Amino acid sequence: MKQTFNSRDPLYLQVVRQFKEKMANGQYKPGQEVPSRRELASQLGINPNTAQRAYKLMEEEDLVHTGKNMPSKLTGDLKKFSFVRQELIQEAVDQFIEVVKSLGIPLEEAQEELSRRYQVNGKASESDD
Amino acid sequence: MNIFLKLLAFEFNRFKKGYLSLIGLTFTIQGVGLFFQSRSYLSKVEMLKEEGVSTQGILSQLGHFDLLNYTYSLWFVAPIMLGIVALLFYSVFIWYRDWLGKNTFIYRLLLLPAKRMSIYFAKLFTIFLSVLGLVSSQYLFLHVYKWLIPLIISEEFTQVQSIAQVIEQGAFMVFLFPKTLPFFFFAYLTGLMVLMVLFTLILFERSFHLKGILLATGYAGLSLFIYFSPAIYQLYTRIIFANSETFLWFSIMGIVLMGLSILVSNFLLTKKITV
Amino acid sequence: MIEVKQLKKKYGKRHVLKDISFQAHKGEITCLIGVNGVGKTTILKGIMNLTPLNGGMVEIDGKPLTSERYEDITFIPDTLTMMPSMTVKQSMDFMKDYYRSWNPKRAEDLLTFFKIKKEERISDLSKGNKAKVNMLLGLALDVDYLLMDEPFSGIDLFSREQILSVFSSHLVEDRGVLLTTHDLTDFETLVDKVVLIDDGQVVREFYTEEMRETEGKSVVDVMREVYQ
Amino acid sequence: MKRYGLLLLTIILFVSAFGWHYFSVEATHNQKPTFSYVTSRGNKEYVEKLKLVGSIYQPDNEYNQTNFIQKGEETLYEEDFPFLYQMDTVFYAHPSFQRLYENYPNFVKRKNYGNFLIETPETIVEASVDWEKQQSTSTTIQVEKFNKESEDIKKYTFNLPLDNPAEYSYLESIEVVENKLILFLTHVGENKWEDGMNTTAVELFVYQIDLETEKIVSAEPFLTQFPATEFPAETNVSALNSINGDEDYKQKENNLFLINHENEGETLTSIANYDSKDNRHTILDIKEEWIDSPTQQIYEGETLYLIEKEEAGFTVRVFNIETNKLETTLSVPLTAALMQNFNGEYVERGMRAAATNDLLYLVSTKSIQNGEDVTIVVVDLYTGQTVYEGTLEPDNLTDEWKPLDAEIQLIDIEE
Repeated sequence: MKQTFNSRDPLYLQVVRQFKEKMANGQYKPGQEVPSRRELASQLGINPNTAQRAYKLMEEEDLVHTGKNMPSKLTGDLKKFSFVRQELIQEAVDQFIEVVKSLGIPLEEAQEELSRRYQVNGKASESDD
Repeated sequence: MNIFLKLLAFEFNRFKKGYLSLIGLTFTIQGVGLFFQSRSYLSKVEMLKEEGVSTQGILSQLGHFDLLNYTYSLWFVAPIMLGIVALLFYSVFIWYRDWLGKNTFIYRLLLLPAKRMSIYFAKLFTIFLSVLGLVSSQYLFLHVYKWLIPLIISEEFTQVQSIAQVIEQGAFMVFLFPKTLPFFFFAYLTGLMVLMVLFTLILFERSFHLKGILLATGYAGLSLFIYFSPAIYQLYTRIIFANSETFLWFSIMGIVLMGLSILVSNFLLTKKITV
Repeated sequence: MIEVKQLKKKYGKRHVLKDISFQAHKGEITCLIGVNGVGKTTILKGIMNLTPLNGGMVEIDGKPLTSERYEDITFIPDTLTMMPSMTVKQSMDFMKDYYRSWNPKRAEDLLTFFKIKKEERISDLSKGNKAKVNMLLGLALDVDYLLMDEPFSGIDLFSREQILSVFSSHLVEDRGVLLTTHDLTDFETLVDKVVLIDDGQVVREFYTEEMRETEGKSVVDVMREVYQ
Repeated sequence: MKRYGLLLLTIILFVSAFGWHYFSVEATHNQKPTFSYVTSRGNKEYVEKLKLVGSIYQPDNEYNQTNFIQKGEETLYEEDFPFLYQMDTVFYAHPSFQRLYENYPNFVKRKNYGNFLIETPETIVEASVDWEKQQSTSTTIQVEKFNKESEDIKKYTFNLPLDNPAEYSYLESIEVVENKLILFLTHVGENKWEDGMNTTAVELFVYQIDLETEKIVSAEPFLTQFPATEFPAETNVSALNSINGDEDYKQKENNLFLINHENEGETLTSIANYDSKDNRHTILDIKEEWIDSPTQQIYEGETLYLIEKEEAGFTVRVFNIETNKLETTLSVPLTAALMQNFNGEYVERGMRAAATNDLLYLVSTKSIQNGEDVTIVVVDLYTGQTVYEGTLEPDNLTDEWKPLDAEIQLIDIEE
């Protein structure tokens, strides 16, 4: 499960983002055990300190809980999950809007194109798998 | 201490092939030589007998065939020379082999968690013990030859000699076995001292390379001067020392040089060595 | 903490190291970067007292480094320093013999990890496997600090991947790693700290994540700035 | 452990081989030789004073000199330091010096190599030429007198005036008789001839100095170069006692000098005697042919023995120094085969001779290396009869130690 990272952005933020994406798309279930930071580091090919830092941030955001002598677990709080999902959607939409607006494309055209492309893209990715 | 012993055993076993083959070669060459020499002696005896020469006459012409005379033949001396040359060569090679090639083993040695002088002493005593081992085996071989000769040569043409006599009068032997025990210690410790100075010279070269050769030359000169300073003093003033005093002075100078070489080598190994 | 203070080194009249000071911490991977011939290897050798320095000081956890402390810190040179006639097992036995900090269990783990046969002679090993055995001999020591000189130079891609994975594994866990390299490809994500060296001096010393966070630059970006 | 195997084996080998060797060496070295002989009646008799300088075992090896001195029933055995001697003879002190050094280190320590030391019952006197103060008109002599009992050292400087200019002077011999110091000095100068030829001029002078008054009592020429020729000639003067390696420091009534005068390829050898008591010197009436063939010269008291090697035996001339007359000529016939044993590479190394108690001992020094026995001939000087002729066989021989340091006995001397 090698991931490619953008070498200009902090790695730990990229790791957190990957986590959030998996929570949002359902790859990670609430309360699920997550790899230890060392496992994560070797899975991702990153420095264990970076993995540690990513976990720390997620703990601060209450996404991950770590008990004493216990493996870390994702939060069981579904609200958190939907919040993360919401956050990602908003982020994506915001980005989309920003680009579309800067190109001066009207909302209707953008909506139309979006729904057309979304379906085509979805089919294409299905056939890819 | 523990690491020193391990390293000593390690270095000694590294030289195992060379060491054992030197012992083997000595015995082989000397043994084969004894066989050939005695055969040619016997054939000469046969020839003279056929000519009707009496035993006395043969003896006055050919002399006896005995161990003492045999020690003067090239067959006997050559392996000893070979041993000396080989050990001298190995005294230098024992250092350079660790720098040679891609797998510079000297890294490994210098990174051992112990005083670096352990490496120095391990190499030093490897050479020293090899010398002692070779000389000791030569002593045993002399006994073997002494036992062999009467089996080849009939009694009238040979004579029984003691090993001590052969050592006292035979070629080279007095250098390997100095006459008395104090001189044995004196001679072998002097040899050890020379080896220590040689090692220091090598370490100079290994530390400073080209400049090191100059420094090594300087150190060699200094060592010679220190060692022979009582003698130089004697020559200059024409003052004579009693023999015990001469002995003492050479011993003191030897100890001074050993100490100096240890100090300098330690300094070079811990502060100046370059890999 | 390995603390290097004002190291100086001359070869003849050439000042290879003018003033090198940096720190490498336990639990971090610190990378000395510089173009070839800049004196990275000399710094590591200088720390381990394998080459005389013309000035400066090296302290390990606040104390000067003596040869007895080679149980706490070890150096993995860029070549395997065992005799070619030895087998892998003999090399391991040699280490076991002289180091109290030799960890036999970890050594076995590493053998499995690298997929190396104990019985093979060093002279018969491939280049990559030699590099792996070299790593193994250093990594199997329970030392606090590991110095590595160009651990990826001149080895094939697959071996490189295997060795790379060492750094994110438990094998270097909690230890301080100080390594040199001139090429950071594949490796950027693994490094905690970078010390850039040019013209015998430390030009930049930074944590990679901080650099990304505050200036939005990758290590390669910084290198480009420095060396161009 | 396995890895230490070869190492341990080597150490064991070394300890046992060297132990074996030196244990047997040391054991034998403790058996010091005694000089005695057993008569045919079975009585063991000690030679009152027999002195053999040099080892009778290794005659051709000058590095292995060993002195055996017999005094009464006690044997003094002076061991050499051959190892040092092998390194360089300069660093090797002669046993006689060694003995003085050990007894009187306060005085003998730091003595110059080559200076003369003479021992009397009460004192040791040292004399040397001060080379730096040498002038063409005088020679300076430094003298030190050491009192054995009080350990006082007294120093003197004497300026000896020269009749003929000399370039340098050296001491031939010194003597101390009562409180008089007798110095034998050779002055070497140069004769310049009209045709531009230079020849060395050698003069031997005898000086008597009273050490109490510190005055030069007499200065007499003993010998001047003779005959004065137009060609370069060389004269060597040497004290006979030093030729024979005499290191027994006693007062001598006679001082003998061997003079070799070489001129135009011809050698003239003569022996001169100086009587220190009477301050009188004589060229002894010794015929040249007695000393120009291989001879051994030894002297005891008033008697000089000139021992000449013949093809079949020895001719021993007994010369009385006091009367300056040849007393007797003894003929010691020996077989040619036996005589061969007395031929060494050099005459003085081929044999040793000693005279004591009217017995003359002639000991061969050559044979042992050829595996033969040491030949000894004992001559009765009264009757001229050979009382013993045979081999010198060391006693209590073990197979290990035949020719080295075993006990020596002169056995079965017929009377």
